[in-house]
Amino acid sequence: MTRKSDNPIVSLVSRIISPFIMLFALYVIFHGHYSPGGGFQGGTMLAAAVLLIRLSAGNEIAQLQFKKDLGTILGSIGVLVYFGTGFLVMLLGGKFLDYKYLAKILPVSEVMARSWGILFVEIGVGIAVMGLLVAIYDDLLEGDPL
Amino acid sequence: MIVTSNSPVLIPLLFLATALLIPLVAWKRNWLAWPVTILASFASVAISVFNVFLVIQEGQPIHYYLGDWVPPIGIEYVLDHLSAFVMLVINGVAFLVLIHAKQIVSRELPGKEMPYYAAAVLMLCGFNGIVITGDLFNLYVFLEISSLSLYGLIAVGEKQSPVAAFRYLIMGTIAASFYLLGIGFLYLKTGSLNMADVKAILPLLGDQPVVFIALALIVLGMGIKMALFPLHGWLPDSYTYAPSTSSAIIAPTGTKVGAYVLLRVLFFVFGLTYITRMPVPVTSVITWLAAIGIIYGSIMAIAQKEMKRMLAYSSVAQVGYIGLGIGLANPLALVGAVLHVLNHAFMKACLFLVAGNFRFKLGHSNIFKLSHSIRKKMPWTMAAFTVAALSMVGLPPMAGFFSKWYLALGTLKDSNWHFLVVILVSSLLNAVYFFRIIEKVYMKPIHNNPVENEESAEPVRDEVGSSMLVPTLILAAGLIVLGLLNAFIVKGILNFIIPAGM
Amino acid sequence: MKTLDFMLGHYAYWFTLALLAIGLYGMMMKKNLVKKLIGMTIFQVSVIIFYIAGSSKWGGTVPVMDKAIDVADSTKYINPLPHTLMLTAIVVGVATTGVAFALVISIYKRYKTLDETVLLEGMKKDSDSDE
Amino acid sequence: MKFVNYLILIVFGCLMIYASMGLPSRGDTDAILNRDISPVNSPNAGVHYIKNAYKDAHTPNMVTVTLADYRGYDTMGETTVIFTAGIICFLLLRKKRNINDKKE
Repeated sequence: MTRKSDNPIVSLVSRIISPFIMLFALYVIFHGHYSPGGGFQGGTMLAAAVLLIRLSAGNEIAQLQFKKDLGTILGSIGVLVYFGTGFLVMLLGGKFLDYKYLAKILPVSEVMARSWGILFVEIGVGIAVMGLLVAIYDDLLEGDPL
Repeated sequence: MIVTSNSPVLIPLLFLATALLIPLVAWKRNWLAWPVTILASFASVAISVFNVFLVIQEGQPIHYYLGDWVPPIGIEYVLDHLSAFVMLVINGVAFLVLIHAKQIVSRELPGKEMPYYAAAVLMLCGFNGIVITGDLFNLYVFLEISSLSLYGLIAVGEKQSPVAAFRYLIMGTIAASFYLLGIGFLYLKTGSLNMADVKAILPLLGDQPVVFIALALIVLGMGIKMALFPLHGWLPDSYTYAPSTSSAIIAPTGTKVGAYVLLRVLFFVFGLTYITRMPVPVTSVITWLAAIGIIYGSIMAIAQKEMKRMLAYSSVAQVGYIGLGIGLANPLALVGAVLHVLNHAFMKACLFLVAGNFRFKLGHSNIFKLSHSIRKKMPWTMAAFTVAALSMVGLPPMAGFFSKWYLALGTLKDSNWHFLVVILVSSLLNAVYFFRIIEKVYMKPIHNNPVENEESAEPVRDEVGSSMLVPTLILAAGLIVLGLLNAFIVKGILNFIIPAGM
Repeated sequence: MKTLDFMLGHYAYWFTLALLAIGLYGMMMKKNLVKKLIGMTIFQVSVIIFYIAGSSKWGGTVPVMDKAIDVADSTKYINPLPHTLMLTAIVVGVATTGVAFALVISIYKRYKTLDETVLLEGMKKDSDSDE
Repeated sequence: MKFVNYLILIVFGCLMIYASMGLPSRGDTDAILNRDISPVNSPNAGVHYIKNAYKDAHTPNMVTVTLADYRGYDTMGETTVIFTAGIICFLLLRKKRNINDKKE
């Protein structure tokens, strides 16, 4: 599916619903504290929204929305967010990934610092999963022998 | 301060951070990937050395609780003599191979240095994570990190390499899933994933077939990962068709990690007393399979004409030694097995680097095409090869002799004479397949060039560059040094690895 | 009655383990590489379902705290640990499948076939021509 | 050969099902898996998460707390796994465009 599809319904519908999928994905990421959800699930849905545009508008036009090189870079940054949260805690004097030390730099109690730490981590996972799933799709497409 | 108080966790984190940074810094500048990798690898060696001394100084395992959650609530890292030692071996050998890698990678994989080094670093991250973890599920996660990188590193070689990598992927996924299912059984029975905790709970459960099958699944999975005899099908093709650097970095480390996990699970999760009560004697099964594997691998190695494939089959045999030491399950054999992890890592890395040098300069590594001119062309490479070959055979001053010596002592302990015979026979077979190369290179006079004493003026001399030659020579020299120092290693570290109750 | 209870408590394991054998069948017996991958996915999923089946408790609810149900009584919530582990295992499965398809694509590029027997012949021919 | 493979499969399936007979009944709250304290008096991880997740992190979703806090290191490994997959796909399939960059 590297070419643009000729069907107007497909491109119109996917154009309309893709932002809503993204919005719901963000909800899934940020509401992961209170209901089933979290970084991985939300990240997958973000990737799905991007891939929907890739499929309907063709690979060329979709580059305008999400560059091919961006995927791997975003993945790297996402994992770095996770890693950085853990490492920051280590610099603050705690063990790796012991979020309660975040209370030293955030104006919250230790318990809430854990909650915030979880949120940072989930955002990192979300970014990483989104970027990497799109990157894997792009790489598979590029290697397509047909 | 951060280094000293967090040293157990630093090595996997260092490799992970490097792997994350390589795509960012080397995206447009491929040449940057190698220096970053070398820096990280060197730092990891330094931290490993520090860890070893830390453990020797403390004299007991150092526990590191990730997130400060006391196990079994959280995940712990356990730095004991065994894990510190194996990490030092892995990181040290990988450092030397990675120095050697630069020219080969830029020739065999031009323009792909960035993802290649990132994958190599991720593989090392996985290996180190496997070795140091004290949590069964965490081990699975790092196992998958290392396996996925391994498939990729193998699949960028010759034309056949993706097929080899795909078969490895199928086998490797079966292995990892078996392991996961095995710890699933254990978890449902004991309610814990921490190794020490599981070890404490298991004897209270009594004899249950489900625990035995859990052990069987884990042994099966790790048998595939370490290429124990009937499960070694993926190994020869993978090592042969992979790029020279990949084979040189995977062969010394990859299978050893599988053996290490087997050792951990057998003696540090189930415990020897619990295993001996099982309906099937698991340890003797492992011993017998390993013994068959030693003979089989050696015989198959004789039949090969391609040097890398010969070395791959020789790996099957050498892993058999480690399996033999684990299966015999007595202190001397265990020391022999762990010492063999070290020695074989050095020997195999050296031999694969030699094969890489041949491929780099001659364009092939076919044994029958090797001729006596090589001893003039690449004298230092051939010297390294000779030292490593003698060590593989097990001649006394070299390192290879001493691990075989401990294994032999281990077989005598319970008067398992037949395994001693296996070790001796396989040493002879090793001699056969290495000496036929040495004979081809050294034993024929060069007719067309009678002047032999002026090596530097030799016109045909065509040695590889120093960035490739120095690691090869360091590994070869290391074999002699390790052989001389083996008493220190055994006294200083390996005597403390014996699990309680053995 | 006792047998029935036993069956009720274990049938889920039997089905997932049968699924495991089906996945293994796909991986061992099928000659097409994509079919092998399908078998591999079934294999991994069966392990995942096995864990999830083991996490349940009669009368337990989902592991999201409800103000109406006291958390001090742990029997009221099902075990969150296997769910967590399996989230990880699912991601691992996805990653493995991605790598496997990358391999399949590069195999197809080189050999123009995905049939294992043909592939092995091609490999043999290639390694013979190297010499 | 095919017959042997089928035999292995059937034996394997039967062995697995035989093993699962020894597992605790599904949903049994008395099993060691679901007890508060293990037989060696160490806390049971799953039960500890249920009881303390809200207290420790002020987050009602226990799976999220377990995922990102108690066993956060596993999750970092999980993210690394998919990062590895991304790098490997890049390594295997991305065209070598950087050679052209050098020539320019």
